[in-house]
Amino acid sequence: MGEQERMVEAILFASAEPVTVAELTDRMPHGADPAEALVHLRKRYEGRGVTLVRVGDGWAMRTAPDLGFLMQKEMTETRKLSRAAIETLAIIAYHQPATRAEIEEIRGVAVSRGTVDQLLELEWIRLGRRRMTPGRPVTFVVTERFLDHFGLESARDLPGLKELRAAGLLDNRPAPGAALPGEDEGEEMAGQSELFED
Amino acid sequence: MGEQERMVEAILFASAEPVTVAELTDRMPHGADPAEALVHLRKRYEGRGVTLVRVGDGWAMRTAPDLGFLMQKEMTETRKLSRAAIETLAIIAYHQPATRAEIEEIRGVAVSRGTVDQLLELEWIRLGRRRMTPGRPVTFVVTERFLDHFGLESARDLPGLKELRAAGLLDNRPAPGAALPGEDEGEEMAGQSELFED
Amino acid sequence: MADPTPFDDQTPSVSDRLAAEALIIDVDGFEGPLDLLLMLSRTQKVDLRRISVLQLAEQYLAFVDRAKQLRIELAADYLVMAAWLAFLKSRLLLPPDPDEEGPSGEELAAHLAFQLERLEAMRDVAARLMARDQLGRDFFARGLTEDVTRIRRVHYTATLLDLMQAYARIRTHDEFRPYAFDRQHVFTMEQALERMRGLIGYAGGWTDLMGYLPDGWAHDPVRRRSATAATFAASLELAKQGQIEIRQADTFAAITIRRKSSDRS
Repeated sequence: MGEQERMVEAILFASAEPVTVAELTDRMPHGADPAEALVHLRKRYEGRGVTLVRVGDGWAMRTAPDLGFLMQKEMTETRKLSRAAIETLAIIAYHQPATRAEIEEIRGVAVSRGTVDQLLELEWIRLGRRRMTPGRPVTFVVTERFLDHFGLESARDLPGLKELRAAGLLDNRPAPGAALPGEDEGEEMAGQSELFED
Repeated sequence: MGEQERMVEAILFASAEPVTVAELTDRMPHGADPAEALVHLRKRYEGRGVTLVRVGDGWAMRTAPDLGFLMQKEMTETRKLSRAAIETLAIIAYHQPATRAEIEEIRGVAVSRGTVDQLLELEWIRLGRRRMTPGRPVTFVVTERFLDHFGLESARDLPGLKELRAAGLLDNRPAPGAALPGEDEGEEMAGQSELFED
Repeated sequence: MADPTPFDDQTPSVSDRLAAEALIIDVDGFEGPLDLLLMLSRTQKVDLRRISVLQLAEQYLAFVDRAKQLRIELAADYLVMAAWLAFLKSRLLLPPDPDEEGPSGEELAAHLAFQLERLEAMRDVAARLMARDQLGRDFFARGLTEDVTRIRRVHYTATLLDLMQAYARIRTHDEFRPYAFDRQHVFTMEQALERMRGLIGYAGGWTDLMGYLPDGWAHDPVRRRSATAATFAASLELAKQGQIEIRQADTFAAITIRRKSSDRS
């Protein structure tokens, strides 16, 4: 086993959070190539009790999911998410960046502040860039912690994403008549929320 | 890799504390033999970035001792020397050996203990001989390290006032009507000190 | 809820009625009108793309009617949706009016079907997401983490130029700056204060302020102006500090000062 592979192994092993290649390079001696070591290491841990997984830009060691039953003791009690929170999370993940108005349009109901706060608190979502439309609404995007929690390499790996996209269900389809050609998005959103909110 | 070895690996990885064989037996499916799995696992991790070690009655995974340096992150911060420090240093360099009272007289303000300590710590100044005057005050002189840092062969190489002026560093108000061309330097200097030192 | 009054033109079976009541009791469980519509659409048991929006609108309106009969208060947004669906229904039933602007009933219906399909799709993927293996439930991170110790080292720097500039600054006893204006004929208030503090003790009674001008500053008009201003400003400062008293008999008369007697301070 190469020295660099040992180093990467030790660093990833010691950390509960994913570590990026840049961070690895930073911590390893000058001239090290953690990317290559990661490839070897990943192979080495295939099929083991602990595996090397990719999370967004980072890498992390995680126990194999099929052994979860052994970990009663380590299980962390997670607050049960409300249906509203789960749906809001899914909408943000699949439509990101998503504004509150977009979430409300899809669910057909107002999003309560608590729901968004809960997701922010879990650090599963965070604020993205503001949308360049009138009112410059904030957008929400999912975080690396979200990816880590659900064992996703990237948001592109969300289950069913491709099918949804192919079916046009991720399109931002304006309500007919709500937006006349040339009208901007902000007004369009307003038109839609009129429909379902009062 | 045996199923039992995988299980032991996952449990030890996820556990915050060393785990005893009895505990492993408890947590693993009925009839498992963790002791044997531990032997295999220990061998597998030999020479790796992580090792299986015995801690008291239990077993734990630890990063290899020789890789401890990876768990430290050295951060070097480059900071400019404070104005007080650089001025104090300049006075010592130009007037050495200089007592604290002399430094204060030239700067016109008290020299804080921290400033002198910082310069001593940097090893840019050191204590010289005591001045043979009442109170026998200590004096400060610049060090080899100081000369090294500033690329000087000796403190005598420091540019004099004349050169500072030539370099535009002592750009002192050619007062309209005051300094007539041809006035001799000595007088001019005297004039200056009258004007600017009080 | 006692009378088995028929709510539609046909008498519902007992099971229908129970189902309807269950639906109504459940109203709190709905996440808004769109959610309710989605639930109602399931009874049609068809692909959402082929759903009959007209039929759905009727189901929804019937639901709202039943809720009214059972005196269940519906949130306003359910009523807004009912009004909109009634409008949609009329558009779908009546032949299109060529003069009327705006989207056709079909377009509106298609969009509603799209919204329902999208909501269902999001429900579906949300469920799939939650069914995934989750960190801390199915797979786990390292239990005993080793923190990275951060060793902070501060490296101080200064260049020879810094050193020389610092020295030049001190030698000129002022902030080193490439540009400096002439201050040769300026007597500062600080200088005046210094001077007056020293002299005020010796002056007994009222003394002319002009007597405090420093030697050599009383004749040259430029110097005199600066020194006078500084001395006057300094006297105000001293008066403010309660050390002296100032007096001027008349406009443009001489200003006189004297030390404030200590028993009054």
